[in-house]
Amino acid sequence: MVAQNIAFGIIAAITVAAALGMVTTRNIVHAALFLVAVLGGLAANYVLLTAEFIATTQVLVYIGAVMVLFLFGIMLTRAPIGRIPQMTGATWPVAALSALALGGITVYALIDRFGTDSLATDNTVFRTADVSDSVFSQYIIPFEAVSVLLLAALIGAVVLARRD
Amino acid sequence: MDATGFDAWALTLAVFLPAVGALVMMAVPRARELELKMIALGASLATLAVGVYLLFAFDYGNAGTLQFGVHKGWIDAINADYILGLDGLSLPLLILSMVIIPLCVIYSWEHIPEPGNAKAFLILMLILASGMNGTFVAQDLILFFVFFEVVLLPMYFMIGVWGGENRRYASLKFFLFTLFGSALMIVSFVALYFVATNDAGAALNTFNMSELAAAAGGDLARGTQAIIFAGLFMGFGIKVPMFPFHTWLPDAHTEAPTVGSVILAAILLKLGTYGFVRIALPFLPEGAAAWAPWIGLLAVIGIIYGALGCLAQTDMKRLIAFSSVAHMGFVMLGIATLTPIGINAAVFGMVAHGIITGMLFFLAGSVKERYHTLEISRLGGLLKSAPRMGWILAISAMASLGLPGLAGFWGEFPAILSAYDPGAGLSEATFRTYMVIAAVGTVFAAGYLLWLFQRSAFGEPKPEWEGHVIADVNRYEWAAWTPLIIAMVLFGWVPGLIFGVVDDVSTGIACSIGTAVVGDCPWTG
Amino acid sequence: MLLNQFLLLGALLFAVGVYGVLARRNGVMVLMSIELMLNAVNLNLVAFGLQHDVVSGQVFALFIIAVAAAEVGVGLAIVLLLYRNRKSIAVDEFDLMKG
Amino acid sequence: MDWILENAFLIPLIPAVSFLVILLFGRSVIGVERVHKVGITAVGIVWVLSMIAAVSWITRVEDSTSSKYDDAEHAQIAVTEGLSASSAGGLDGELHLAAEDDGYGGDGGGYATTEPVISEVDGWWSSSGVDFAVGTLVDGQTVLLLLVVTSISLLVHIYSSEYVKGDRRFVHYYAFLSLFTASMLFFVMAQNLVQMIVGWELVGVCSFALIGHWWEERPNTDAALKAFLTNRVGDIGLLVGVIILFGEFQTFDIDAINRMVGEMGSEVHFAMLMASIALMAAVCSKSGQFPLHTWLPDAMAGPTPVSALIHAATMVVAGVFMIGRLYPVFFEGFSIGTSSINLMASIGGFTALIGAGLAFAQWDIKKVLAYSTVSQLGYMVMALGVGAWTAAMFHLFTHAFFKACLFLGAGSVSHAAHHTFDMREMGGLRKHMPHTYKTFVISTLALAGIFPFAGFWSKDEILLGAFAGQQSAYPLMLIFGCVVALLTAAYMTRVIWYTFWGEYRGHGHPHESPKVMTVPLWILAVMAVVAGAFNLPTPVLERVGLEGLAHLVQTYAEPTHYLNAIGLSHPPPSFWLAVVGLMLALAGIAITFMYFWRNAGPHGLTERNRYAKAGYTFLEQKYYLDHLYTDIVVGSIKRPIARAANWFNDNVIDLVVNRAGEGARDSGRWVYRWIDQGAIDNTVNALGSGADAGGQGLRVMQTGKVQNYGSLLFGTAAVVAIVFVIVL
Repeated sequence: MVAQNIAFGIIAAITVAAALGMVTTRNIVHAALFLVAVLGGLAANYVLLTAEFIATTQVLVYIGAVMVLFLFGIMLTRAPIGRIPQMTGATWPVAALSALALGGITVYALIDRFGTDSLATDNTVFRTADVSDSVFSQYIIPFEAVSVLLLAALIGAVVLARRD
Repeated sequence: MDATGFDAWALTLAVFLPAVGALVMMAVPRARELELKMIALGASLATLAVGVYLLFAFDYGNAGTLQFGVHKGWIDAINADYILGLDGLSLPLLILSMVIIPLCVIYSWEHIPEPGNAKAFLILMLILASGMNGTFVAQDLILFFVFFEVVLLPMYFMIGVWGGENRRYASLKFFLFTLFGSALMIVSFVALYFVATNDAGAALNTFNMSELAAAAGGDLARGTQAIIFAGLFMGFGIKVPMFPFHTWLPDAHTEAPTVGSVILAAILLKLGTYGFVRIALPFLPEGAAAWAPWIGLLAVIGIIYGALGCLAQTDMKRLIAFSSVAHMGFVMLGIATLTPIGINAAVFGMVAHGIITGMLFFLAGSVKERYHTLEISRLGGLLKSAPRMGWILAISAMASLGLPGLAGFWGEFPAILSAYDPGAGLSEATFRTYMVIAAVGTVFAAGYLLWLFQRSAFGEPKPEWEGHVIADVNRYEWAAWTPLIIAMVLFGWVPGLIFGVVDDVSTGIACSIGTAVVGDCPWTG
Repeated sequence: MLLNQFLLLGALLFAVGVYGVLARRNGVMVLMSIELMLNAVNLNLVAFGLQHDVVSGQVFALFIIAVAAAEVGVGLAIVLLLYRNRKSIAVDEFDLMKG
Repeated sequence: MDWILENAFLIPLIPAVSFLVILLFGRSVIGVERVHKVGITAVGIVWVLSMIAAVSWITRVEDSTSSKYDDAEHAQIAVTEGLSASSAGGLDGELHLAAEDDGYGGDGGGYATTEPVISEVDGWWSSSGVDFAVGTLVDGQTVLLLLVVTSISLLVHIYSSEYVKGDRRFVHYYAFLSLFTASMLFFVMAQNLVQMIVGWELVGVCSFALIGHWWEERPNTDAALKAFLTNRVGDIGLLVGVIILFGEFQTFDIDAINRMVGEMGSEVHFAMLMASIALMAAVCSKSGQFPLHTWLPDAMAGPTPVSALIHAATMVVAGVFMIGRLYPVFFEGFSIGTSSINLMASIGGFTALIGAGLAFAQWDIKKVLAYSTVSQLGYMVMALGVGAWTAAMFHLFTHAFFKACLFLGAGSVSHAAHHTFDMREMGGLRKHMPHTYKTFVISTLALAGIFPFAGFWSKDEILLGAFAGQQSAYPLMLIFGCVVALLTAAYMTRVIWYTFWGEYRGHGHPHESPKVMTVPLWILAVMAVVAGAFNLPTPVLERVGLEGLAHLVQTYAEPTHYLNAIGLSHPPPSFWLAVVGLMLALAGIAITFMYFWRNAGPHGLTERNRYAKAGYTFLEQKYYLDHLYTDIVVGSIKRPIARAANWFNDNVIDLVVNRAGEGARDSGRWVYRWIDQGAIDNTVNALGSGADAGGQGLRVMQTGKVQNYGSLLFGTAAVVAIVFVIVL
């Protein structure tokens, strides 16, 4: 358990730091790389939470596909690769205030409600098969909906990005 | 006591007939304008017919209880039910809404504002009608909230698409302001769900409005009530609009198309005051008593401030819009006194303001159509170029400034009267001060309205209009306006038509507040 | 391990994401921040799934990943379109909502 | 006989219907040239009804008096000694008078009272289950006003058919005359205070419409606006006063309130004081009392018959009527019975004085009359202030006739002299228009208070009231009254001189007005002579053996059922006071004449001789008139009083009124620009952005930028969450 806690500590620290880096860096490519770090950290967290399939998916979809998409986006919009002085808008104090307030109240509420509740340890470990069973039985309709959504998004993206 | 037969369907029909009309219209191609208009008119008139039925079938002896009740399951997960009901408080406002919509359809017959598209315009109007009717008869908080919000979007589009030059700004301002208020309001609703108790202290966990009203706050502490009330206050106060949340109103009114302004002034603003009377006051008596002096203060500030704002305007429509702030101040003052007479005055004021200001906005629209400007300094001699319109403006202005014998008086005078002797242990000194200030406000009202009338209607027409044909009132306008003018005079001379219907409800509300706050109800007469 | 450690991490990431959405001028960056927020939610779902011993948490995390992918696709397409039309993707230069 | 008293609602209803008929069908069905017939018919019917009502009322008073006397032995009502049905007619005047005095001053209920006829319908409006009725209250005071209003209105309707003939808005003119008549009648028979407010405001709006009748010209509309707004200012007082009364008694019923004040007396003194002060503000505006009188002279912008009807005879006495109607309230509030000076009497007296002073400074004949009206209204208010209820109502009654006659006479003059009202463009008209001249002189004598014209009797009663009215006298008011009596006679003589004497200074050939105008003039002139007979003091009639006809107004118009309760008393007539009053009036005329005579000079002697032939040899010397007038008459009267009053009027009150209007507009602009568009809008807008508030000020929120809205959204969410989590 201790090992897990230490691992979590390290992972969490990296994740939060990377997240902060992502929203503060002035270099857009760096931001993308920071996002990779955050997503990776989260994948590691999923492993800690015994959700290996999600962790795998996270790595495959996010780090593999979405990040590539982002980098393409950065490239296609000819964003300057180096430091951009005005990456942050003039209204950042308001944004920071909103985010702080929101974060603060969430943290307060969580501590207030869950305090030091331990994570249940004697639970079933759901394997990939369990997940797939669930998806294709209980959640078949949402699954189909997501499929259609993906299709729609695909078509939409093509339509939007098409030159004409 | 659920109704049976047609009665069980009457309110549902009243709410959804316009929506059905809108659905039918969607299926009709855009080019067939006449058919579209006929459908819209038919749907709104059918709704009005239901309203007339309700007027006759309503049991006036029992105006204090909900009638034509419907109670069906809706969203079980959150205990939200489909509950409709009609009592003496809802009835006048529902009928007002039902009357205004067909008039707006008739007025729009040849006045579809730029950029045209009668189909979309009328569909939005019908959706608005559904939302407004629903708000006035919903007896479940979630249902109320849904209807309350349904109204928002059509009006947003109406202003944003068919509005004046600055329409995007105005529509967005309107939208954001109201949404902001709604957010706080729904929070308060949910809070009510969780914390409202009955007298024994057991949690109610219900959105049923009549149960919450019956509990009258239960054993909730004054502080808690005040906080929940604050949320409702913001939600409804912005809609009213109360000073200082009124800044969306002049913009929205100025930019909105004529019919949009009419609906906005005549009915939408009433959703806020209705909410106060229907929800905020009876559910949270202690909260109401705690807030009442402040509501009263904001109300009288609104009265004077709105009037001063009017005096500064150079645009006719904006002036009328500002006058709404002042008039709704009288309504809110009546509500703030927590007395039956004050609440009666408030409801009368709502109806009267709906009729009168609706009429004034119609006039402003027609003036704009003829002169292509609303700059008061460029108008003049309306009595000469379009005498009938000038006289209608005169009657409306007189009604608006609270001339006895026309409807406006009965919203103002009893409201001022009620402030002499406020209920629920409120400070007499404070409210008597408000009373005098409000009375001074009537002078201002006369000032700006007569000033408007003098500049726009008296005198010779300005030379720049020489050679222009300024048409007098046409038949569509007559059709749309005559009922309003008749209503102004009728309610001015027979105020009992509204007071008699509302009285039971308002006495009940004031009594439950009095009982909850000071343990005494002096109005059991 | 505590339940809260994951939840708090999620909360922090979400707040950071909110900040990013509100403060960053670059359209791509805004989309990235949205990803961050979605991931924070995912973490919560998985953690709660474990706590309550149900598989639904993981299933919904999957759905969210899928939806997020779709959202990124469309979002980037929009950003690309904007860039083509305006030669800039600084979101605070767009005031389309004002018209 | 009581049918009309119980169905009095018909009386205002008929002109109201006439209003609608004229307005809706006047142009199309009836035809423009015939609308006046509708109006005249309607008012004629109403006049007949009013006469019937008056007869019914008198019968009723007689019946109730005699029945009380009959029942005296059976009922416990203590009838004053010597009064019984059999012997009442045979009593001599002295005893009769003494009996009255005892009755009024004493135990209350000792003298027979007549209940008013109240017909009401419940459920006009209601609150917390209490129904507020609508209905009519007919008593002597109502009947008196019914007679005045319908008579003057009828004559003005007839007169106008010629005077306003061919006007650009003949139909509207008659429509509003009808509406005004209806409103005024509605007002005088209001059963409750709310109805009173309704009538009060409706006559105001008719006044507005008729002052602004020729609304193409800016000054007319300005005057109309001024009138309406000034009245609105007073209406604050009316609203507040009515509300205080309602708050105190929980009813709007006028009769009930009056009774309750009588019963509760000093218990409610403070509330009544507050209510009286508030209501006085309303009286000041409606009845043109200082300092809200300035609208009345401006109101002369309306057609002259309107001035006669509304701004001389009827509407402007609404304030006086209202005081009379709620007299117990004022009596208690201002302690009229026991003080020797109070707010009402002071306002009335002062107004009478400055009004009379101002009348000297005018060249416009209508404005002279307007200020004269202000002055006479002040007289009435002063009379009420000193406790002389009957005197005030009596003066209201007589004044209506001779002042209407004067105004219609002025209209006739203007009709002849090419629509001018400037006295400098008149002169010498007495030969061209003999009827107008004679009636004008008769009315002037009545107004001046010369024996035996109507004004003499009513003015004398007012002075008597101030001299020996209640428990205490009002010496200051007596002095005011005497001075005003002198001034009134003087300025009216001046008007006569300028208008009818000297030589014609206008254009064209003046001519007498047609019969349709002069007949009403003569009727009014006759009334100006005989109206005084309606309330002759007993000693006068005693000498001719007609003492049964004494004090008719007092006997039949006084609402004894509550005036008794407050202990109002009637002073015995004083011969010497009457003589002093008459002497003062004669002196006023004499002084004015003297100045003309003394300054007879060598110029234009032949011309003057022409006038001399008419018998007024001392009135010549038109050449130096203005000069002399300014130097001597004005030197002694106008400079100290009129000039000061005029200056005060123009520079203080008007300025205050104007500045108040401007100030309101300026502050409106300021508030709008800086607070509304500046502070509030900005604050709201700034919420959406937090920055950028400097340069772009107003346009911060309207950036249309997604992120700003996002900030707002998330910020709100955070606030909501905080409320949810922490507070609840």
